[in-house]
Amino acid sequence: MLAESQGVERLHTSGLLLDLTLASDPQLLCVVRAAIERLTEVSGFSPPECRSITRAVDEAVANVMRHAYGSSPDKRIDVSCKRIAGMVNGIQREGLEIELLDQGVPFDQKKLTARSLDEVKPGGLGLHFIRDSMDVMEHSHKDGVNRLRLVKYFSAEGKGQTSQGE
Amino acid sequence: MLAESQGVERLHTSGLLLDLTLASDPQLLCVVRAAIERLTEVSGFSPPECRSITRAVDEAVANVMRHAYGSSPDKRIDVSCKRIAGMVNGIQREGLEIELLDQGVPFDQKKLTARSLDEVKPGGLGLHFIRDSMDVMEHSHKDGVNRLRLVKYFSAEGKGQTSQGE
Amino acid sequence: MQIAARRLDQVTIFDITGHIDLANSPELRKVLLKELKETKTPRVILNLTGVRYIDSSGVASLVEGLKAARDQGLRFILYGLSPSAREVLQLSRLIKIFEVFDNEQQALA
Amino acid sequence: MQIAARRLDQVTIFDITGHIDLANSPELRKVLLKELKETKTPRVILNLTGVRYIDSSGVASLVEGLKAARDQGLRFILYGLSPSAREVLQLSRLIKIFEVFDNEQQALA
Ligand SMILES: Nc1ncnc2c1ncn2[C@@H]1O[C@H](COP(=O)(O)OP(=O)(O)O)[C@@H](O)[C@H]1O
Ligand SMILES: Nc1ncnc2c1ncn2[C@@H]1O[C@H](COP(=O)(O)OP(=O)(O)O)[C@@H](O)[C@H]1O
Repeated sequence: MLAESQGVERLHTSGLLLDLTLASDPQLLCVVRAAIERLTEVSGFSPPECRSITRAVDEAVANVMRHAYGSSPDKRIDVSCKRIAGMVNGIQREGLEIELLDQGVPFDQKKLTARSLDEVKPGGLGLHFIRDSMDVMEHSHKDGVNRLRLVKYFSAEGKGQTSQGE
Repeated sequence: MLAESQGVERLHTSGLLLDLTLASDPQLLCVVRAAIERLTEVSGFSPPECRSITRAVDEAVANVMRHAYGSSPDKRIDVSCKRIAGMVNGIQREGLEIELLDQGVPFDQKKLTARSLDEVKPGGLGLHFIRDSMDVMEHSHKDGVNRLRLVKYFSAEGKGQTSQGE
Repeated sequence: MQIAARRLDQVTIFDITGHIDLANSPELRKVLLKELKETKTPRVILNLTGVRYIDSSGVASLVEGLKAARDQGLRFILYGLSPSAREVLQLSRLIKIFEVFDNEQQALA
Repeated sequence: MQIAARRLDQVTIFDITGHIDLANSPELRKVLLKELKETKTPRVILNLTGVRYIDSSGVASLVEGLKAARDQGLRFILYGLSPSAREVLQLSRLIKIFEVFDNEQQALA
């Protein structure tokens, strides 16, 4: 389901598509969802893919608000969306890359092993949703900036896919 | 309907709320509308006000795409949204300020006198819609950057209005 | 935006869905003018029930459709306007230029 | 998000509308737990027909509601799930934990 950067060769990113910068206020999550939902639609993803990419970005932004910024509502979050294309595991693919940037508490890599779903308890679902939705999920931290890179490729039949396919 | 900066005293702007940066591709207009529609909703404007602010921003961004950038789809447009508060004509008001920035052909001030609506013909409606929707509409040009500043105040009964009222 | 034509006996109905904005109003204009040329019914109806938003360029395309219909002596009718679509025609003072009805039944009457 | 309670004879129905996300899931949790305390009917139904989106924090609030209902020996039923709401319960493997129905009639049956 999730290829955590393994086998992902150098991808070519397009120029500007859409960047959002927002305050870390949960009231703005619906704004982010609305924008990402439309962006995925015009990009040519299927309705379930649009919903699932939107969910992943929503959960990732909510995590930054809660965990990286400890729920302070006036910190800065950047969401940068680009079209990408290139060879992935020897296959020519196109997709949408969404990067989240924040200057909050660095991500604890140990937390990346999301909890088991067998137990019925509230919380700890966000990372599951993100992994499940996206083809690539990469965290990095540099110069005080946390970066979460999410990629969703177009499926072989997808609009954005080149003819080279699978 | 439109107070073109007359009597507008110095306003205090909030920090970051929401900034959008997008390519000048008309396909992205629906993304801008979706984001502005939600932002105006969570800001506390009434449904007709939300629709009309959304329409104004959509028309203003479409004008930048067509006129400032001559329909090249890969130029940069910035849409910056802030909460503002301050004294306007001696009355304490709060509102939403939306600034559009582009690096295209400067706006021809003569065009600001929008055409008469008495004639039934296509085109020339966008500026009407913007003026009609917003309380302030100001164009400026500096260092190769065109800036369109739009402001909508909350109505006296509005959620965002301070108790000081009219 | 999608357009589909239903050609009935005395009337042609165009079912339009999606937002009409700068991204697709040129296409709407093209399709409308082409379809109108082929229209032999005295009445043309645009079903806008599925259209939540129309921008100024979309209004311009509708005006062009209206003009082309009039040139051919056809009635050009709109129905199913969303609040936003109605507002945009009111703002542009075109609401009285178009024949506007609430629903298909009234538009067909 | 809005919540309204309909207290019928044997069942209490909570009509919820709007998106459920981090901005309001704490409120949903609070209202649900408070309302459940006052609930004397053996069955509690959440009408989610007007809810287009639920995030993981909203799912957490629903789980808390379910637990509170179970503690009181009440049945806790959901109906009217949007595609996105259904997906989120499936992804979190909670769809089988909740009693889920398509509409009010089935939820009441
Ligand atoms: N952006 C982030 N910055 C710092 N820590 C994070 C971030 N996102 C997630 N985490 C950590 O990973 C854990 C699991 O996250 P998640 O699956 O979204 O569940 P939840 O947020 O409900 O705890 C969090 O509790 C937190 O410790
Ligand atoms: N952002 C802009 N940059 C340069 N010129 C503009 C811009 N917006 C509007 N104009 C000028 O003002 C005129 C009227 O604009 P508008 O009322 O939106 O109608 P239309 O775009 O259909 O012509 C345009 O034709 C154009 O000459």
